[in-house]
Amino acid sequence: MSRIKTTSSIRLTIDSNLNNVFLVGLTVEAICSYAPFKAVTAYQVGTSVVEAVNNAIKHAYGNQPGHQVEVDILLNPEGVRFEISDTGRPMRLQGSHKLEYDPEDLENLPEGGMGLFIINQVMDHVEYKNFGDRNLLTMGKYYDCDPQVDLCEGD
Amino acid sequence: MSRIKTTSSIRLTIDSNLNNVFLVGLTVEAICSYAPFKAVTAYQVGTSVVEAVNNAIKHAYGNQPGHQVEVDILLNPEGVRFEISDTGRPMRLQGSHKLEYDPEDLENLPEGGMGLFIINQVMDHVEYKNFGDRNLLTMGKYYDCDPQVDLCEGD
Amino acid sequence: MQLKEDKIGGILVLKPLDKRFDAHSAVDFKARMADFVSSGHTVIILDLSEVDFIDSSGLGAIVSALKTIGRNGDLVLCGIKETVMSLFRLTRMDRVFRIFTDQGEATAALSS
Amino acid sequence: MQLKEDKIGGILVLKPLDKRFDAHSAVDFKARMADFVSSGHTVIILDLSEVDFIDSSGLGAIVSALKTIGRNGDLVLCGIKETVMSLFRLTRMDRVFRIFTDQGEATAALSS
Ligand SMILES: Nc1ncnc2c1ncn2[C@@H]1O[C@H](COP(=O)(O)OP(=O)(O)O)[C@@H](O)[C@H]1O
Ligand SMILES: Nc1ncnc2c1ncn2[C@@H]1O[C@H](COP(=O)(O)OP(=O)(O)O)[C@@H](O)[C@H]1O
Repeated sequence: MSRIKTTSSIRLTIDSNLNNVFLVGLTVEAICSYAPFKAVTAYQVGTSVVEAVNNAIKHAYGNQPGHQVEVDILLNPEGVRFEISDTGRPMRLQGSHKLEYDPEDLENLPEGGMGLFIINQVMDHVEYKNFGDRNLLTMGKYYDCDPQVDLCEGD
Repeated sequence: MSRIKTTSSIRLTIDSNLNNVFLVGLTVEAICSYAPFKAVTAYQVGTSVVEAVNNAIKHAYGNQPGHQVEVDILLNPEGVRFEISDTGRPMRLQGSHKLEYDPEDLENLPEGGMGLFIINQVMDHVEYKNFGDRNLLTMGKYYDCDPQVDLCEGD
Repeated sequence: MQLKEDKIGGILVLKPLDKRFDAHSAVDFKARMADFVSSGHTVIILDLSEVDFIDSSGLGAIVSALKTIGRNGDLVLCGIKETVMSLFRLTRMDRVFRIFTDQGEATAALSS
Repeated sequence: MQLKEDKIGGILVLKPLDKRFDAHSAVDFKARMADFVSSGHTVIILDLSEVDFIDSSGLGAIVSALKTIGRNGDLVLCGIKETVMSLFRLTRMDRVFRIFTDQGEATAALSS
Protein backbone atom coordinates (compact mmCIF):
# COMPACT_ATOMS: atom_id res chain seq x y z
CA MET A 1 0.00 0.00 0.00
CA SER A 2 1.31 3.44 -0.77
CA ARG A 3 -0.45 6.71 -0.25
CA ILE A 4 1.37 9.67 -1.73
CA LYS A 5 0.72 12.56 0.63
CA THR A 6 3.35 15.10 -0.34
CA THR A 7 5.18 15.84 -3.56
CA SER A 8 8.59 14.34 -4.10
CA SER A 9 10.78 14.69 -7.14
CA ILE A 10 13.91 13.45 -8.82
CA ARG A 11 15.77 14.37 -12.00
CA LEU A 12 17.31 11.74 -14.27
CA THR A 13 20.01 12.80 -16.71
CA ILE A 14 21.53 10.59 -19.39
CA ASP A 15 23.88 11.11 -22.26
CA SER A 16 22.14 10.85 -25.64
CA ASN A 17 22.96 7.21 -26.31
CA LEU A 18 20.25 4.56 -26.78
CA ASN A 19 22.39 2.32 -24.57
CA ASN A 20 21.41 4.38 -21.49
CA VAL A 21 17.67 4.51 -22.03
CA PHE A 22 16.84 1.25 -20.26
CA LEU A 23 18.10 2.83 -17.01
CA VAL A 24 15.41 5.48 -17.36
CA GLY A 25 12.87 2.74 -18.11
CA LEU A 26 13.81 0.69 -15.04
CA THR A 27 13.59 3.81 -12.86
CA VAL A 28 10.20 4.96 -14.10
CA GLU A 29 8.74 1.45 -13.83
CA ALA A 30 10.03 1.11 -10.25
CA ILE A 31 8.66 4.49 -9.18
CA CYS A 32 5.30 3.87 -10.87
CA SER A 33 5.08 0.40 -9.31
CA TYR A 34 5.53 2.01 -5.92
CA ALA A 35 2.87 4.62 -6.72
CA PRO A 36 -0.81 3.57 -6.75
CA PHE A 37 -0.86 2.46 -10.37
CA LYS A 38 -2.09 -0.87 -11.65
CA ALA A 39 0.82 -3.09 -12.77
CA VAL A 40 0.00 -2.76 -16.48
CA THR A 41 -0.32 1.02 -16.15
CA ALA A 42 3.03 1.32 -14.35
CA TYR A 43 4.57 -0.68 -17.18
CA GLN A 44 2.95 1.39 -19.94
CA VAL A 45 3.86 4.69 -18.30
CA GLY A 46 7.46 3.42 -18.21
CA THR A 47 7.20 2.56 -21.91
CA SER A 48 5.86 6.03 -22.71
CA VAL A 49 8.81 7.71 -21.03
CA VAL A 50 11.20 5.36 -22.86
CA GLU A 51 9.52 6.33 -26.16
CA ALA A 52 9.91 10.02 -25.37
CA VAL A 53 13.58 9.63 -24.46
CA ASN A 54 14.23 7.49 -27.57
CA ASN A 55 12.66 10.26 -29.66
CA ALA A 56 14.83 12.95 -28.10
CA ILE A 57 17.94 10.89 -28.87
CA LYS A 58 16.92 9.77 -32.36
CA HIS A 59 15.16 12.84 -33.67
CA ALA A 60 16.20 15.87 -31.59
CA TYR A 61 19.87 14.82 -31.45
CA GLY A 62 19.95 12.72 -34.67
CA ASN A 63 21.49 9.79 -32.78
CA GLN A 64 24.55 11.84 -31.82
CA PRO A 65 25.96 11.03 -28.38
CA GLY A 66 27.42 13.78 -26.19
CA HIS A 67 24.18 15.61 -25.46
CA GLN A 68 21.94 15.45 -22.43
CA VAL A 69 18.40 14.24 -22.05
CA GLU A 70 16.77 15.20 -18.76
CA VAL A 71 13.73 13.58 -17.21
CA ASP A 72 12.16 15.32 -14.23
CA ILE A 73 9.79 13.07 -12.31
CA LEU A 74 7.27 14.63 -9.94
CA LEU A 75 5.27 12.28 -7.75
CA ASN A 76 2.19 14.24 -6.70
CA PRO A 77 -0.72 13.20 -4.46
CA GLU A 78 -2.98 12.68 -7.49
CA GLY A 79 -0.60 11.47 -10.18
CA VAL A 80 2.85 11.52 -11.69
CA ARG A 81 4.25 14.14 -14.03
CA PHE A 82 7.27 13.88 -16.34
CA GLU A 83 9.19 16.71 -17.95
CA ILE A 84 11.51 15.45 -20.67
CA SER A 85 13.84 18.00 -22.13
CA ASP A 86 16.54 18.18 -24.77
CA THR A 87 18.50 20.95 -26.46
CA GLY A 88 18.36 19.48 -29.95
CA ARG A 89 16.24 20.04 -33.04
CA PRO A 90 12.64 20.96 -32.18
CA MET A 91 9.83 18.67 -33.31
CA ARG A 92 7.66 19.84 -36.18
CA LEU A 93 4.24 19.80 -34.63
CA GLN A 94 1.94 17.29 -36.22
CA GLY A 95 -1.80 17.03 -35.77
CA SER A 96 -3.16 13.90 -34.18
CA HIS A 97 -1.10 10.80 -33.58
CA LYS A 98 -3.10 8.09 -35.22
CA LEU A 99 -2.01 4.58 -35.95
CA GLU A 100 -4.15 3.30 -38.78
CA TYR A 101 -3.19 0.29 -40.80
CA ASP A 102 -4.58 -2.94 -42.16
CA PRO A 103 -3.20 -5.90 -40.15
CA GLU A 104 -3.61 -8.10 -43.28
CA ASP A 105 -1.60 -5.83 -45.55
CA LEU A 106 1.87 -7.23 -44.91
CA GLU A 107 3.82 -4.80 -47.08
CA ASN A 108 2.35 -1.74 -45.40
CA LEU A 109 2.62 -2.72 -41.75
CA PRO A 110 4.22 0.05 -39.68
CA GLU A 111 7.81 -0.46 -38.56
CA GLY A 112 7.97 2.94 -36.87
CA GLY A 113 5.83 5.94 -36.10
CA MET A 114 4.25 4.20 -33.11
CA GLY A 115 6.03 6.09 -30.30
CA LEU A 116 3.90 9.23 -30.16
CA PHE A 117 0.78 7.11 -30.62
CA ILE A 118 1.69 5.02 -27.55
CA ILE A 119 2.47 8.14 -25.51
CA ASN A 120 -0.86 9.73 -26.41
CA GLN A 121 -2.82 6.55 -25.72
CA VAL A 122 -1.23 5.92 -22.33
CA MET A 123 -0.82 9.37 -20.79
CA ASP A 124 -3.68 11.60 -19.60
CA HIS A 125 -1.89 14.78 -20.56
CA VAL A 126 0.80 15.42 -23.20
CA GLU A 127 2.23 18.79 -24.15
CA TYR A 128 5.25 19.70 -26.26
CA LYS A 129 6.82 23.15 -26.11
CA ASN A 130 9.92 24.81 -27.46
CA PHE A 131 11.70 27.43 -25.32
CA GLY A 132 14.55 28.96 -27.28
CA ASP A 133 17.19 26.25 -27.33
CA ARG A 134 15.30 23.83 -25.12
CA ASN A 135 12.48 21.45 -26.06
CA LEU A 136 10.19 20.28 -23.29
CA LEU A 137 7.73 17.42 -23.41
CA THR A 138 5.41 17.35 -20.40
CA MET A 139 3.32 14.26 -19.73
CA GLY A 140 1.03 13.43 -16.83
CA LYS A 141 -0.85 10.38 -15.63
CA TYR A 142 -3.39 10.17 -12.80
CA TYR A 143 -3.22 7.21 -10.44
CA ASP A 144 -5.67 4.51 -11.46
CA CYS A 145 -5.58 2.42 -8.35
CA ASP A 146 -6.91 3.25 -4.89
CA PRO A 147 -4.99 0.99 -2.50
CA GLN A 148 -7.62 1.69 0.17
CA VAL A 149 -10.16 -0.02 -2.06
CA ASP A 150 -8.53 -1.96 -4.91
CA LEU A 151 -6.15 -4.80 -4.90
CA CYS A 152 -3.35 -3.08 -6.85
CA GLU A 153 -1.40 -5.73 -8.71
CA GLY A 154 1.47 -3.25 -8.94
CA ASP A 155 1.94 -3.32 -5.19
CA MET B 1 19.02 -13.19 -17.26
CA SER B 2 21.06 -10.09 -17.84
CA ARG B 3 24.61 -9.85 -19.06
CA ILE B 4 26.07 -6.37 -18.91
CA LYS B 5 28.35 -6.06 -21.92
CA THR B 6 28.88 -2.32 -22.24
CA THR B 7 28.88 0.52 -19.74
CA SER B 8 25.74 2.55 -19.30
CA SER B 9 25.17 5.40 -16.93
CA ILE B 10 22.57 7.70 -15.46
CA ARG B 11 22.67 10.65 -13.07
CA LEU B 12 20.06 11.15 -10.37
CA THR B 13 19.63 14.60 -8.84
CA ILE B 14 17.42 15.44 -5.88
CA ASP B 15 16.87 18.45 -3.73
CA SER B 16 18.26 18.00 -0.21
CA ASN B 17 15.03 16.89 1.42
CA LEU B 18 14.68 13.49 3.13
CA ASN B 19 11.28 13.25 1.44
CA ASN B 20 12.98 12.65 -1.94
CA VAL B 21 15.43 9.96 -0.87
CA PHE B 22 13.10 6.99 -1.39
CA LEU B 23 13.05 7.81 -5.12
CA VAL B 24 16.80 7.25 -5.20
CA GLY B 25 16.33 4.02 -3.24
CA LEU B 26 13.66 2.69 -5.61
CA THR B 27 15.88 3.52 -8.60
CA VAL B 28 19.03 1.88 -7.26
CA GLU B 29 17.12 -1.24 -6.18
CA ALA B 30 15.51 -1.54 -9.62
CA ILE B 31 18.81 -1.13 -11.48
CA CYS B 32 20.62 -3.55 -9.16
CA SER B 33 17.80 -6.09 -9.48
CA TYR B 34 18.25 -5.93 -13.25
CA ALA B 35 22.02 -6.36 -12.89
CA PRO B 36 23.42 -9.78 -11.95
CA PHE B 37 23.16 -9.29 -8.20
CA LYS B 38 21.50 -11.63 -5.75
CA ALA B 39 18.20 -10.22 -4.48
CA VAL B 40 19.54 -9.51 -0.98
CA THR B 41 22.62 -7.82 -2.42
CA ALA B 42 20.55 -5.61 -4.74
CA TYR B 43 18.51 -4.61 -1.70
CA GLN B 44 21.54 -3.88 0.48
CA VAL B 45 23.31 -1.89 -2.23
CA GLY B 46 20.12 0.19 -2.49
CA THR B 47 20.21 0.69 1.28
CA SER B 48 23.85 1.78 1.16
CA VAL B 49 23.12 4.47 -1.41
CA VAL B 50 20.14 5.64 0.66
CA GLU B 51 22.43 5.87 3.72
CA ALA B 52 24.95 7.93 1.75
CA VAL B 53 22.28 10.30 0.44
CA ASN B 54 20.72 10.63 3.91
CA ASN B 55 24.16 11.54 5.26
CA ALA B 56 24.70 14.21 2.60
CA ILE B 57 21.34 15.76 3.47
CA LYS B 58 21.63 15.46 7.27
CA HIS B 59 25.32 16.14 7.79
CA ALA B 60 26.71 17.97 4.74
CA TYR B 61 23.65 20.20 4.35
CA GLY B 62 22.49 20.14 8.00
CA ASN B 63 18.97 19.16 6.90
CA GLN B 64 18.57 22.35 4.90
CA PRO B 65 16.54 21.95 1.71
CA GLY B 66 17.44 23.89 -1.44
CA HIS B 67 20.72 22.12 -2.18
CA GLN B 68 21.46 19.33 -4.63
CA VAL B 69 22.58 15.79 -4.04
CA GLU B 70 23.80 14.01 -7.16
CA VAL B 71 24.12 10.28 -7.60
CA ASP B 72 25.95 9.05 -10.70
CA ILE B 73 25.33 5.38 -11.42
CA LEU B 74 27.69 3.50 -13.73
CA LEU B 75 26.72 -0.01 -14.73
CA ASN B 76 29.94 -1.69 -15.84
CA PRO B 77 30.52 -5.23 -17.13
CA GLU B 78 31.96 -6.31 -13.77
CA GLY B 79 30.00 -4.27 -11.26
CA VAL B 80 28.20 -1.07 -10.40
CA ARG B 81 29.76 2.17 -9.25
CA PHE B 82 28.12 5.11 -7.50
CA GLU B 83 29.42 8.65 -7.18
CA ILE B 84 27.47 10.62 -4.61
CA SER B 85 28.28 14.28 -4.41
CA ASP B 86 27.21 17.31 -2.44
CA THR B 87 28.46 20.88 -2.02
CA GLY B 88 27.96 21.09 1.73
CA ARG B 89 30.19 20.69 4.76
CA PRO B 90 32.94 18.10 4.25
CA MET B 91 33.04 15.02 6.47
CA ARG B 92 35.73 14.89 9.12
CA LEU B 93 37.51 11.69 8.24
CA GLN B 94 37.19 9.07 10.88
CA GLY B 95 39.16 5.86 11.20
CA SER B 96 37.30 2.60 10.88
CA HIS B 97 33.54 2.32 10.96
CA LYS B 98 32.89 -0.19 13.67
CA LEU B 99 29.60 -1.01 15.27
CA GLU B 100 30.33 -2.48 18.67
CA TYR B 101 27.72 -2.74 21.34
CA ASP B 102 26.26 -5.15 23.86
CA PRO B 103 22.79 -6.29 22.68
CA GLU B 104 21.82 -6.82 26.34
CA ASP B 105 22.74 -3.31 27.46
CA LEU B 106 19.44 -1.55 26.74
CA GLU B 107 20.52 1.97 27.70
CA ASN B 108 23.53 1.93 25.40
CA LEU B 109 22.01 0.46 22.24
CA PRO B 110 22.89 2.57 19.19
CA GLU B 111 20.14 4.75 17.73
CA GLY B 112 22.44 6.20 15.07
CA GLY B 113 25.95 5.88 13.74
CA MET B 114 25.08 2.79 11.73
CA GLY B 115 25.02 4.32 8.23
CA LEU B 116 28.74 4.31 7.45
CA PHE B 117 29.03 0.85 9.03
CA ILE B 118 26.36 -0.51 6.67
CA ILE B 119 28.00 1.13 3.66
CA ASN B 120 31.40 -0.32 4.53
CA GLN B 121 29.98 -3.79 5.19
CA VAL B 122 28.00 -3.95 1.96
CA MET B 123 30.19 -2.25 -0.63
CA ASP B 124 33.47 -3.65 -1.99
CA HIS B 125 35.03 -0.23 -2.37
CA VAL B 126 34.33 3.04 -0.53
CA GLU B 127 36.24 6.28 -0.92
CA TYR B 128 35.47 9.78 0.29
CA LYS B 129 37.17 12.83 -1.17
CA ASN B 130 36.82 16.55 -0.93
CA PHE B 131 37.47 18.71 -4.03
CA GLY B 132 37.26 22.38 -3.11
CA ASP B 133 33.56 22.99 -2.64
CA ARG B 134 32.45 19.52 -3.66
CA ASN B 135 32.45 16.32 -1.61
CA LEU B 136 32.46 13.04 -3.46
CA LEU B 137 31.73 9.59 -2.06
CA THR B 138 32.60 6.81 -4.49
CA MET B 139 31.35 3.29 -3.82
CA GLY B 140 31.62 0.15 -5.90
CA LYS B 141 30.18 -3.34 -5.77
CA TYR B 142 31.09 -6.33 -7.95
CA TYR B 143 28.30 -8.54 -9.27
CA ASP B 144 27.83 -11.59 -7.07
CA CYS B 145 25.68 -13.64 -9.34
CA ASP B 146 26.56 -15.31 -12.63
CA PRO B 147 23.25 -15.80 -14.46
CA GLN B 148 24.97 -18.30 -16.75
CA VAL B 149 25.52 -20.51 -13.72
CA ASP B 150 23.47 -19.39 -10.71
CA LEU B 151 19.81 -19.05 -10.23
CA CYS B 152 19.79 -15.32 -9.40
CA GLU B 153 16.83 -14.61 -7.16
CA GLY B 154 17.08 -10.98 -8.14
CA ASP B 155 16.18 -11.84 -11.71
CA MET C 1 3.79 7.40 8.88
CA GLN C 2 0.49 5.54 8.69
CA LEU C 3 0.12 3.08 11.60
CA LYS C 4 -2.65 0.50 11.88
CA GLU C 5 -3.56 0.07 15.57
CA ASP C 6 -5.13 -3.03 17.14
CA LYS C 7 -5.62 -4.07 20.75
CA ILE C 8 -5.41 -7.73 21.70
CA GLY C 9 -6.06 -7.95 25.43
CA GLY C 10 -3.55 -5.63 27.04
CA ILE C 11 -1.27 -5.75 24.02
CA LEU C 12 -1.05 -2.94 21.46
CA VAL C 13 -0.37 -4.17 17.92
CA LEU C 14 1.04 -1.56 15.55
CA LYS C 15 1.46 -2.13 11.83
CA PRO C 16 3.22 0.55 9.74
CA LEU C 17 1.38 0.74 6.41
CA ASP C 18 4.12 2.59 4.53
CA LYS C 19 6.34 0.35 2.43
CA ARG C 20 9.45 2.35 3.26
CA PHE C 21 10.55 2.86 6.84
CA ASP C 22 13.32 5.40 6.25
CA ALA C 23 14.88 8.56 7.64
CA HIS C 24 11.84 10.53 6.50
CA SER C 25 9.22 8.37 8.26
CA ALA C 26 11.46 7.59 11.26
CA VAL C 27 11.04 11.07 12.77
CA ASP C 28 7.25 10.74 12.84
CA PHE C 29 7.39 7.12 14.03
CA LYS C 30 9.59 8.04 17.01
CA ALA C 31 7.17 10.75 18.14
CA ARG C 32 4.14 8.46 17.73
CA MET C 33 5.79 5.69 19.74
CA ALA C 34 6.67 8.11 22.54
CA ASP C 35 2.98 9.13 22.64
CA PHE C 36 1.79 5.52 22.85
CA VAL C 37 4.17 4.76 25.70
CA SER C 38 3.36 7.91 27.66
CA SER C 39 -0.35 7.08 27.37
CA GLY C 40 0.31 3.78 29.14
CA HIS C 41 0.96 1.25 26.35
CA THR C 42 4.03 -0.66 27.43
CA VAL C 43 3.48 -4.03 25.76
CA ILE C 44 3.68 -3.54 22.01
CA ILE C 45 3.94 -5.79 18.97
CA LEU C 46 5.36 -4.03 15.93
CA ASP C 47 4.18 -5.86 12.81
CA LEU C 48 6.55 -5.04 9.92
CA SER C 49 4.83 -7.23 7.33
CA GLU C 50 3.97 -4.27 5.06
CA VAL C 51 7.50 -2.84 5.20
CA ASP C 52 9.66 -3.50 2.11
CA PHE C 53 12.56 -1.29 3.11
CA ILE C 54 14.27 -0.09 6.26
CA ASP C 55 17.41 2.03 6.66
CA SER C 56 19.57 2.75 9.70
CA SER C 57 17.31 5.62 10.74
CA GLY C 58 14.33 3.26 10.74
CA LEU C 59 16.30 0.76 12.86
CA GLY C 60 17.35 3.61 15.16
CA ALA C 61 13.74 4.70 15.62
CA ILE C 62 12.72 1.18 16.69
CA VAL C 63 15.65 1.05 19.13
CA SER C 64 14.57 4.43 20.47
CA ALA C 65 11.06 3.05 21.10
CA LEU C 66 12.54 0.04 22.90
CA LYS C 67 14.50 2.36 25.19
CA THR C 68 11.46 4.54 25.84
CA ILE C 69 9.46 1.49 26.94
CA GLY C 70 12.37 0.46 29.13
CA ARG C 71 12.61 -2.58 31.36
CA ASN C 72 9.04 -2.46 32.63
CA GLY C 73 7.42 -3.20 29.28
CA ASP C 74 8.01 -5.12 26.11
CA LEU C 75 8.44 -4.34 22.41
CA VAL C 76 8.60 -7.33 20.10
CA LEU C 77 8.68 -7.51 16.30
CA CYS C 78 6.98 -9.75 13.77
CA GLY C 79 6.37 -10.20 10.04
CA ILE C 80 9.83 -9.05 8.96
CA LYS C 81 10.54 -9.71 5.27
CA GLU C 82 13.76 -11.47 4.32
CA THR C 83 15.41 -8.41 2.72
CA VAL C 84 14.56 -6.20 5.70
CA MET C 85 15.75 -8.96 8.04
CA SER C 86 19.14 -8.92 6.32
CA LEU C 87 19.68 -5.39 7.66
CA PHE C 88 18.72 -6.48 11.18
CA ARG C 89 21.36 -9.20 10.87
CA LEU C 90 24.01 -6.90 9.39
CA THR C 91 23.68 -4.52 12.35
CA ARG C 92 23.12 -7.39 14.84
CA MET C 93 19.74 -5.91 15.76
CA ASP C 94 18.36 -9.46 15.39
CA ARG C 95 20.02 -10.11 18.76
CA VAL C 96 18.48 -7.07 20.40
CA PHE C 97 14.83 -7.75 19.57
CA ARG C 98 12.58 -10.74 20.09
CA ILE C 99 11.37 -11.47 16.57
CA PHE C 100 8.35 -13.64 15.66
CA THR C 101 6.93 -14.91 12.39
CA ASP C 102 3.53 -13.29 12.71
CA GLN C 103 1.10 -11.57 15.11
CA GLY C 104 -0.24 -14.93 16.31
CA GLU C 105 3.15 -16.17 17.46
CA ALA C 106 4.03 -12.83 19.02
CA THR C 107 0.73 -12.61 20.92
CA ALA C 108 1.11 -16.18 22.19
CA ALA C 109 4.63 -15.48 23.46
CA LEU C 110 3.61 -12.24 25.20
CA SER C 111 0.48 -13.76 26.77
CA SER C 112 2.16 -16.83 28.24
CA MET D 1 21.14 -9.04 -28.47
CA GLN D 2 21.72 -12.57 -27.23
CA LEU D 3 19.54 -15.09 -29.12
CA LYS D 4 19.17 -18.73 -28.14
CA GLU D 5 18.78 -20.82 -31.32
CA ASP D 6 17.05 -24.20 -31.57
CA LYS D 7 15.96 -26.27 -34.54
CA ILE D 8 12.83 -28.38 -34.32
CA GLY D 9 12.47 -30.17 -37.65
CA GLY D 10 12.51 -27.44 -40.28
CA ILE D 11 11.52 -24.80 -37.77
CA LEU D 12 13.98 -22.31 -36.29
CA VAL D 13 13.17 -21.35 -32.70
CA LEU D 14 14.74 -18.10 -31.52
CA LYS D 15 14.63 -16.90 -27.93
CA PRO D 16 16.01 -13.45 -27.09
CA LEU D 17 17.79 -13.72 -23.73
CA ASP D 18 17.87 -10.01 -22.97
CA LYS D 19 15.13 -8.82 -20.66
CA ARG D 20 14.68 -5.57 -22.55
CA PHE D 21 13.84 -5.55 -26.25
CA ASP D 22 14.25 -1.85 -26.93
CA ALA D 23 15.55 0.65 -29.48
CA HIS D 24 19.11 -0.32 -28.55
CA SER D 25 18.73 -4.06 -29.09
CA ALA D 26 16.29 -3.68 -32.02
CA VAL D 27 19.02 -2.61 -34.45
CA ASP D 28 21.04 -5.76 -33.82
CA PHE D 29 17.93 -7.98 -33.81
CA LYS D 30 16.85 -6.71 -37.24
CA ALA D 31 20.25 -7.48 -38.75
CA ARG D 32 20.36 -10.95 -37.18
CA MET D 33 16.88 -11.79 -38.45
CA ALA D 34 17.79 -10.68 -41.98
CA ASP D 35 20.81 -13.04 -41.80
CA PHE D 36 18.67 -15.98 -40.69
CA VAL D 37 16.19 -15.41 -43.50
CA SER D 38 18.83 -14.97 -46.17
CA SER D 39 20.47 -18.22 -45.06
CA GLY D 40 17.20 -20.03 -45.78
CA HIS D 41 15.26 -20.01 -42.51
CA THR D 42 11.75 -18.97 -43.39
CA VAL D 43 9.72 -20.71 -40.70
CA ILE D 44 10.58 -19.11 -37.37
CA ILE D 45 9.15 -19.18 -33.86
CA LEU D 46 10.15 -16.18 -31.78
CA ASP D 47 9.93 -17.10 -28.10
CA LEU D 48 9.60 -13.90 -26.03
CA SER D 49 9.33 -15.62 -22.64
CA GLU D 50 12.52 -13.98 -21.30
CA VAL D 51 11.50 -10.50 -22.44
CA ASP D 52 10.16 -8.20 -19.70
CA PHE D 53 9.98 -5.05 -21.78
CA ILE D 54 9.39 -4.06 -25.38
CA ASP D 55 9.08 -0.61 -26.91
CA SER D 56 7.86 0.53 -30.33
CA SER D 57 11.31 -0.01 -31.85
CA GLY D 58 11.25 -3.61 -30.64
CA LEU D 59 7.80 -4.10 -32.13
CA GLY D 60 9.01 -2.45 -35.34
CA ALA D 61 11.98 -4.83 -35.56
CA ILE D 62 9.67 -7.85 -35.29
CA VAL D 63 7.40 -6.40 -38.00
CA SER D 64 10.49 -5.84 -40.14
CA ALA D 65 11.42 -9.52 -39.73
CA LEU D 66 7.89 -10.55 -40.72
CA LYS D 67 8.15 -8.48 -43.90
CA THR D 68 11.59 -9.89 -44.71
CA ILE D 69 10.24 -13.43 -44.47
CA GLY D 70 7.33 -12.41 -46.65
CA ARG D 71 4.45 -14.55 -47.83
CA ASN D 72 6.53 -17.66 -48.47
CA GLY D 73 7.45 -18.27 -44.87
CA ASP D 74 6.08 -17.86 -41.38
CA LEU D 75 7.02 -15.95 -38.23
CA VAL D 76 4.95 -16.72 -35.17
CA LEU D 77 5.37 -15.57 -31.58
CA CYS D 78 5.04 -17.31 -28.23
CA GLY D 79 5.65 -16.88 -24.51
CA ILE D 80 4.64 -13.21 -24.40
CA LYS D 81 4.28 -11.86 -20.84
CA GLU D 82 1.12 -9.99 -19.91
CA THR D 83 2.76 -6.55 -19.63
CA VAL D 84 4.53 -6.95 -22.98
CA MET D 85 1.29 -8.25 -24.50
CA SER D 86 -0.45 -5.04 -23.44
CA LEU D 87 1.76 -3.14 -25.88
CA PHE D 88 0.93 -5.56 -28.68
CA ARG D 89 -2.74 -4.88 -27.97
CA LEU D 90 -2.31 -1.10 -27.71
CA THR D 91 -0.72 -1.00 -31.18
CA ARG D 92 -3.02 -3.78 -32.52
CA MET D 93 0.04 -5.90 -33.31
CA ASP D 94 -1.84 -8.78 -31.63
CA ARG D 95 -3.89 -8.89 -34.85
CA VAL D 96 -0.84 -8.96 -37.10
CA PHE D 97 0.96 -11.94 -35.55
CA ARG D 98 -0.10 -15.46 -34.73
CA ILE D 99 0.63 -15.69 -31.01
CA PHE D 100 0.89 -18.93 -29.01
CA THR D 101 1.26 -19.70 -25.32
CA ASP D 102 4.54 -21.59 -25.59
CA GLN D 103 6.95 -23.30 -27.99
CA GLY D 104 4.94 -26.54 -27.84
CA GLU D 105 1.76 -24.92 -29.07
CA ALA D 106 3.59 -22.92 -31.71
CA THR D 107 5.44 -25.98 -33.05
CA ALA D 108 2.23 -28.01 -33.17
CA ALA D 109 0.45 -25.29 -35.13
CA LEU D 110 3.30 -24.86 -37.62
CA SER D 111 3.77 -28.62 -38.11
CA SER D 112 0.10 -29.42 -38.78
N1 LIG E 1 11.63 14.66 -29.54
C1 LIG E 1 11.48 14.82 -30.87
N2 LIG E 1 12.20 15.76 -31.52
C2 LIG E 1 12.06 15.93 -32.84
N3 LIG E 1 11.21 15.21 -33.60
C3 LIG E 1 10.46 14.26 -33.04
C4 LIG E 1 10.56 14.02 -31.64
N4 LIG E 1 9.69 13.02 -31.35
C5 LIG E 1 9.09 12.66 -32.49
N5 LIG E 1 9.53 13.41 -33.53
C6 LIG E 1 9.05 13.29 -34.93
O1 LIG E 1 7.79 12.62 -34.93
C7 LIG E 1 7.86 11.40 -35.72
C8 LIG E 1 7.00 10.33 -35.09
O2 LIG E 1 7.59 9.89 -33.87
P1 LIG E 1 7.22 8.48 -33.26
O3 LIG E 1 5.73 8.31 -33.29
O4 LIG E 1 7.84 8.38 -31.93
O5 LIG E 1 7.81 7.40 -34.24
P2 LIG E 1 9.32 7.09 -34.69
O6 LIG E 1 10.24 7.65 -33.68
O7 LIG E 1 9.36 5.61 -34.78
O8 LIG E 1 9.47 7.74 -36.06
C9 LIG E 1 9.32 11.06 -35.78
O9 LIG E 1 9.66 10.27 -36.90
C10 LIG E 1 9.97 12.44 -35.79
O10 LIG E 1 9.96 12.99 -37.09
N1 LIG F 1 28.21 13.08 3.95
C1 LIG F 1 28.65 13.46 5.17
N2 LIG F 1 29.06 14.74 5.37
C2 LIG F 1 29.49 15.12 6.58
N3 LIG F 1 29.57 14.31 7.66
C3 LIG F 1 29.18 13.04 7.54
C4 LIG F 1 28.70 12.54 6.29
N4 LIG F 1 28.41 11.24 6.46
C5 LIG F 1 28.67 10.94 7.73
N5 LIG F 1 29.14 12.00 8.40
C6 LIG F 1 29.58 12.01 9.84
O1 LIG F 1 29.81 10.67 10.26
C7 LIG F 1 28.95 10.31 11.36
C8 LIG F 1 28.53 8.85 11.24
O2 LIG F 1 27.64 8.70 10.13
P1 LIG F 1 26.65 7.46 10.05
O3 LIG F 1 27.41 6.22 10.39
O4 LIG F 1 25.98 7.47 8.74
O5 LIG F 1 25.60 7.64 11.23
P2 LIG F 1 24.53 8.80 11.53
O6 LIG F 1 24.25 9.49 10.25
O7 LIG F 1 23.37 8.05 12.05
O8 LIG F 1 25.16 9.69 12.55
C9 LIG F 1 27.79 11.29 11.29
O9 LIG F 1 27.16 11.49 12.53
C10 LIG F 1 28.50 12.55 10.76
O10 LIG F 1 29.13 13.24 11.81
